[in-house]
Amino acid sequence: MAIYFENWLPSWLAYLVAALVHCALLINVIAVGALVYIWLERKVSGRIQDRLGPTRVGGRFGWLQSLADGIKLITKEDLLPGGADAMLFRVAPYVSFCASFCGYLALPFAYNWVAMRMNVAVFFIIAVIGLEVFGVILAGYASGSKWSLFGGMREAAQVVSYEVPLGLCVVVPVLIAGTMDLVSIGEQQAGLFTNWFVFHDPFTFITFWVYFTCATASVNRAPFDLAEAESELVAGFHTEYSGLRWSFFFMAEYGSMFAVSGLAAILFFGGWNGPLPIASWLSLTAEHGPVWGYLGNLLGLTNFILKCSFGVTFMMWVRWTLPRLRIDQVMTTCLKYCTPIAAAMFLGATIWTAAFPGGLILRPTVPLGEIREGWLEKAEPTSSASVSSASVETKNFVARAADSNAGR
Amino acid sequence: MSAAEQLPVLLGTAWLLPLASFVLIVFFGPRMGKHGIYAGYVATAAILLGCVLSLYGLFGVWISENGVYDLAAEHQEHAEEHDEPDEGDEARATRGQVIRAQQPDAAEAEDDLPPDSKRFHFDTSEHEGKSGTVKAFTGDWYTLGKFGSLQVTIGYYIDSLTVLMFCMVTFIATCIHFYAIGYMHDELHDITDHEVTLSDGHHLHRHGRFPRFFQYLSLFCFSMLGLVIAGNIAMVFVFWELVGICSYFLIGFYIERKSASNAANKAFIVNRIGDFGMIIGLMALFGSLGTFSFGNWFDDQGAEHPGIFSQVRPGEQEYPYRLRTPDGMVKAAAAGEIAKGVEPTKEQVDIWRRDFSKPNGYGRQAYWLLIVAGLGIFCGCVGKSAQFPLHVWLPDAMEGPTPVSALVHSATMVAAGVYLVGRFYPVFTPEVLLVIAIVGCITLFLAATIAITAVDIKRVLAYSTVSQLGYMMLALGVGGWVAGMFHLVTHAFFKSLLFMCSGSVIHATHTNDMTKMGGLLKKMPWTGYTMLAGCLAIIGAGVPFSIGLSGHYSKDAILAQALWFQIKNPLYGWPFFLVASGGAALTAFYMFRLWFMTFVGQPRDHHVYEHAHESPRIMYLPLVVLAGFAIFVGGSLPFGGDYQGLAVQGLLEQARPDGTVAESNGRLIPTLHYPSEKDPKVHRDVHKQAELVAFGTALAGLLLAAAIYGLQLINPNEVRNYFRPIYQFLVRKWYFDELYQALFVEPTLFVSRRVAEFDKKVIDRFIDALARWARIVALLDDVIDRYIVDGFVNWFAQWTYSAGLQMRRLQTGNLRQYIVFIVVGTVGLFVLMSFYAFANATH
Amino acid sequence: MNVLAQPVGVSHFLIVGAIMFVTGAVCMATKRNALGVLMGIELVLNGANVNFVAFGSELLNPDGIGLDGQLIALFVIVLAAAEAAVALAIALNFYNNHSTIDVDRADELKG
Amino acid sequence: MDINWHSFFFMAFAIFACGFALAVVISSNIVHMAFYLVLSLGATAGLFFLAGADFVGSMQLLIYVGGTLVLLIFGVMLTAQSPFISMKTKGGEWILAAIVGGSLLAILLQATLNIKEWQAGEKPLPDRAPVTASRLGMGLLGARVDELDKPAAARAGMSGYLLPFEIVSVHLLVVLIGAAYLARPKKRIVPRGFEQESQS
Repeated sequence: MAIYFENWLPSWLAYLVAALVHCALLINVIAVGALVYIWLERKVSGRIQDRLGPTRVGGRFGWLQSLADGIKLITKEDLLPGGADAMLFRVAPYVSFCASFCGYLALPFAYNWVAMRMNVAVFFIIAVIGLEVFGVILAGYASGSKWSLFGGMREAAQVVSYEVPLGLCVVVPVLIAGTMDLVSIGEQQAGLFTNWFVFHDPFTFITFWVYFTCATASVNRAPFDLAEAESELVAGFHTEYSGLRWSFFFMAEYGSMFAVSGLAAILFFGGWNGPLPIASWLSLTAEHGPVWGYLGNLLGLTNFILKCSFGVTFMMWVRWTLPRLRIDQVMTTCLKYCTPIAAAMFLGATIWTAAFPGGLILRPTVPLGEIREGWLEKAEPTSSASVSSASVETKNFVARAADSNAGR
Repeated sequence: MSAAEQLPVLLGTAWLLPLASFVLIVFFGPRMGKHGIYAGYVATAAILLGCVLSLYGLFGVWISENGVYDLAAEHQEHAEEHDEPDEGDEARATRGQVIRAQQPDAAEAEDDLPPDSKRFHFDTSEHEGKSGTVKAFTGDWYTLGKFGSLQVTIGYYIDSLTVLMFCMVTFIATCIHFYAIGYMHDELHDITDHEVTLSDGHHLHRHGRFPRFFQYLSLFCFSMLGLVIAGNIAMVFVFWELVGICSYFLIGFYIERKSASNAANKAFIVNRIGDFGMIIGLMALFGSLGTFSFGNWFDDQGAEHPGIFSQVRPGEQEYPYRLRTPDGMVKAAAAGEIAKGVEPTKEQVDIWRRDFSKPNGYGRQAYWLLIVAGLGIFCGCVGKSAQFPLHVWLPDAMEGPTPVSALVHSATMVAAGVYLVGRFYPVFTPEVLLVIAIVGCITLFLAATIAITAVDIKRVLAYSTVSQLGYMMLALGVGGWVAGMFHLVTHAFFKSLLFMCSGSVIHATHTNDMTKMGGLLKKMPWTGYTMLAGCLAIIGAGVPFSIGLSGHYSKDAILAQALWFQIKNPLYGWPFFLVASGGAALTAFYMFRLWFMTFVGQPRDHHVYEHAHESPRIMYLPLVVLAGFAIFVGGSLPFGGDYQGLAVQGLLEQARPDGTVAESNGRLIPTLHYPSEKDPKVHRDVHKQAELVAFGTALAGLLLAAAIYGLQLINPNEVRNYFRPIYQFLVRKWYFDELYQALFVEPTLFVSRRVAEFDKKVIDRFIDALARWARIVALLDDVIDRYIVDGFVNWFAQWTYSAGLQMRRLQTGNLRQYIVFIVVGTVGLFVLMSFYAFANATH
Repeated sequence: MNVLAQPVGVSHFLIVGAIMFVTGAVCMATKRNALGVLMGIELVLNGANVNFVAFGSELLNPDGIGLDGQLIALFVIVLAAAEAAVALAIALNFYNNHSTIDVDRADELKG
Repeated sequence: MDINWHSFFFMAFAIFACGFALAVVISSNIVHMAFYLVLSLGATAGLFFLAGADFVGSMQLLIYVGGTLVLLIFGVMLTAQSPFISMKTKGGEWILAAIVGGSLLAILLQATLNIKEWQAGEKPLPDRAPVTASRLGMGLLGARVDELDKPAAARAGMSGYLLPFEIVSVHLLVVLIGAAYLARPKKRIVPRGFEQESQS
């Protein structure tokens, strides 16, 4: 893209423009997504509670409702409490927002449609989304109000402890895929839906549910929304917030909901690969030329968005179904249940992968050997040439990796 | 997967399972359920699984890979060899050559295997029905260490004998485990041992030892299986000793009973005597051949090295697999010559090997070395499987619980000796075989005679075991390898059956004394009839020339071989067949004496009779199973396909050791001819005669027993009084115990008393003097220590204390100052270093 | 010379590391709040980490110490986490016992 | 003018990191310090990414920023009461610390700039760093797949980091337990015989 701009711009400007375009695209995903999902949540909650939800604004279904809310929020007066720490109070929402926004840097929307293809994308996303908590904590402190402080504290404790099982769950698909690069993880699950990692073996299946619980908790949605428990703390960390800053918090929340759902979709549900490899049946792949590849990617994009939306909707469903937990129950759920289960699943998946590298019915279309990082190819010749003990040991490793690939 | 990869895994697992259960029980035994009841289940499960694996290894892998050696086909081909029986050997030998010549395809098959499976060694036998079927898989699981050319490994040597032994051992052990769960149930709670009286006059009251029993049982099975699968003599020796120690544990299970501990000690010590000889034999082999491994083995470079067997019976001779003094032994014999600088090239070695003329020629010496090796190994076997003169321990081993006796006597311990002879068969020279035959012959007769007079039911069985072992040794000794091994297998089944029956009788009557029993058949029919089956099997009942119980086939084979041996060399041969056939009669007599005294006739002791009852189902179900096997295991199964004519003999035929095919002669005793067991004559007329003789003798013994004890036509007491001296002689077991007491025990005690006195009078005094000196020196040290050393230390402590007082000012207790100190220190160090660096830089 | 035009080298990273390290040291030396001291420690560790990564990065100097740098950096991070947990616990304990967080008040061990 | 974007972002992150580190020192409000620290460490993570150490970078974000600092801020909030939020330090100490720190900085910079191999070469950097994640994993497992091309002599003793890995993990466990123990709520020890008083 930058190359394209370079024809009629100085290079630095070209890069700048390119970067801005990318950012604009991503920000749209979050902002528009937030609007849509807020509307969706209203409808869903309405249906669940046997109401209609918004109906009027913008003709049918009240589909402009959240846009109207946005406008209202922007025009609203922006208060700054007297006892607040001005600087932090101002900064906090943007910290949250930036955090959940950065997650999208490494999140691929279709094959190679990703802002920054990293080889540690999984950890990157988990880490960055974990940073969202800072905004909440700082907001909680800076508001200078007891409720907010409590909210911030709870959030801190909750998120820090839920990152442990979350990381454990995420490691399981990574272990099966043998790489942390989300794009190749997604590619490994191409083909029939039986190739999705959630069906790889019973352990991954359970792992997915643990992951979903922990993700819900770490984006502090109900039933884990202790930080904003309106029944106990007035509105938790954003008691004192109003107007645009407040809405930034919400964009952040919905953004990270979407992000974790997307992560779940890629790690467990084959990402942009549909249940049936229709794209490849219709030969909508890059081999048949860029246009076809582009169309195939569009199809994949639709798949992906649908899966993410399903995840988000599921979260809403959970939110409006289950009652909120007590803080000690939240901690118990994390430390006494999620973590041990996740650990056990990790172990089980390891053993399973060692025993049946093919998984239950997994026959990936892409052999792992092409996906794994370069050291394998680099290691092969030297190790076979040299007979020194160190490299013999390495040869064993390499050989094991190699035949685990052959096994697939 | 080919059998070469499957069998080691299967059998290895089956071998290690008991070890696993042993470890489990060792650590968690008492915590397994109430009084460790589950320990029994764990052990049983382990051995059962092992049994399943072995059976799969036999039927699923071995037979489907190699088929069964078809005896019927062999008889057929003998029938057409009628007219020129003499060149049968040559014909077979040449055919062996041909088959061997077309072996390269096997070699190629070896090439396209993955490189790490190169270690498997395909040794193709030259006399199978199928051409080029694999005879033995040898290889290593794990290399413990390399010392020059010597590799100490955990290896395996798997041929059909191994597989068969695995099935036999695990199967019988499984039955015995089940049986033992029932038999040992009173170990589940605290028990009072009425046979042990403490100093205070009470009986011993102790906790139950259920888990411990099964833990020993598992270890026992583990050791036996390890011995069977062992691939090199080092392993053989280790597991040999393990079997010994396990038998020691188990015989001495009721360790509080004086008799039990004595019996355990006796078994252990007597075995040590045998093992001493065995070590000599093994070291003679290793020292001269330089390898532990049985089969050929491959080093890291993949170069093949000949194992013991192929050194003793090299294949590439003009007579393939004939006995040949190994080069190693020749070199060992000619060590002096080599030291003088003679280059032991192949020709030189052959020259040395050939000079048999002068009595101290190297060839003759080497041959003697081989004989020493063979005799030594056999010495170990004598100890282990209770051959004369080391048979004394076995009857006392009856002190152990009955399941143990069953195990020791049928599948594991005593079988170990015979199995080892069979395994080392290629190493034995004809002379050694002669010795084996003689020993077996003596044992057979002696034990049978003693068994006639014994009244303890288990002792009768014990002596019968000894005499049956004598049979096996005799068979091996007269060249009947298959006959001996076959009898080992069949005997294992019916003897374990008999022992467990006797155990159930004892369980019911709480006495070993047959004179207190009688008429129990009504009380315990299951036991009675299964035991009858066992007796019939052991006396080899059957219809001549047609069908019979298992013992029928094996015993006939032995007799036939003995007779054949006699025909071949009339000079030495006659006693063997004589004793063997006489032994058959004796066997029949004492077995049925036992059965009649126990189960029929009037109950002699009504108190016992009233309390007798059939054993629980878990105890008599194994009896039924074993009875089935004792009846049928000898025959050949009418299956089709791979299992065509499946018979134990057929399987053993596949493992027939090299060299027993053709006839072989002694070299020191040139007139000693060893006939080939597969010689057509055996199957033609000799076998018929032998079968008739066996049938007649067995029938005679049976009728006599029936007449005396069954129908009471003759009063045993009259007979007894008539033969009073002989009877006494037999009852005292030929005075062997007394003899050994006088010969070995007493002198030892005498010497040890003298030594003790010497110790007390001389050594102790000397020590006391030393101690006094030491005290005086210590007083001096005390003074030095107090005034010089302590003085210095105290002064130093004072100094340190004052220094500390000065330094405490440095510790301001302010954290941030400390940090500043650290940084300043770092900077200072850096500056100093840079000074030095510049100093070095300048010049 | 144009700083933005020329490629960066190890030394650039080392300078950043040095600055962070010194800042941390100064922070430790000047903050009276125990947690401030803790933050200083984090800064120091981070400065060191920057150096390790710079030395170990194949991008900057392919013939450097290879992966060891990054591995050690990982260990440092983990140990820093551990250290923070314990230090925080100590600080809270101190706060419970002395009802202050001022390190200057913790001088019972003054010689 | 053409911008070397790598250097550009390096400069940006470097300025962020050092600037916020200085801000940590200068600011006297403990909560602000914590916030600046977060930003500074985050920028450092960016530096790691630029150095081609993606894995270490994301680890820094995950463990350091996301875990340790949240913990730190947690502690800050627990103890953030008005007298302790901003504690002034005497000017003398400031000056002393500045002098000492300055000398240390001077030494470090001198060491940094004097060694030639560490200077930036004129050749442009490769556009993409070699992937390190799984090699790091193998290294932690004890196999140095990155060193295979080195001669055996150079690789002697470079057997990877399995043992340190184990030690560190055990150490982490101990630390968790120890921290929980240290921060446990204090029970009042009631001397025997005084129960009534203590309850009343």
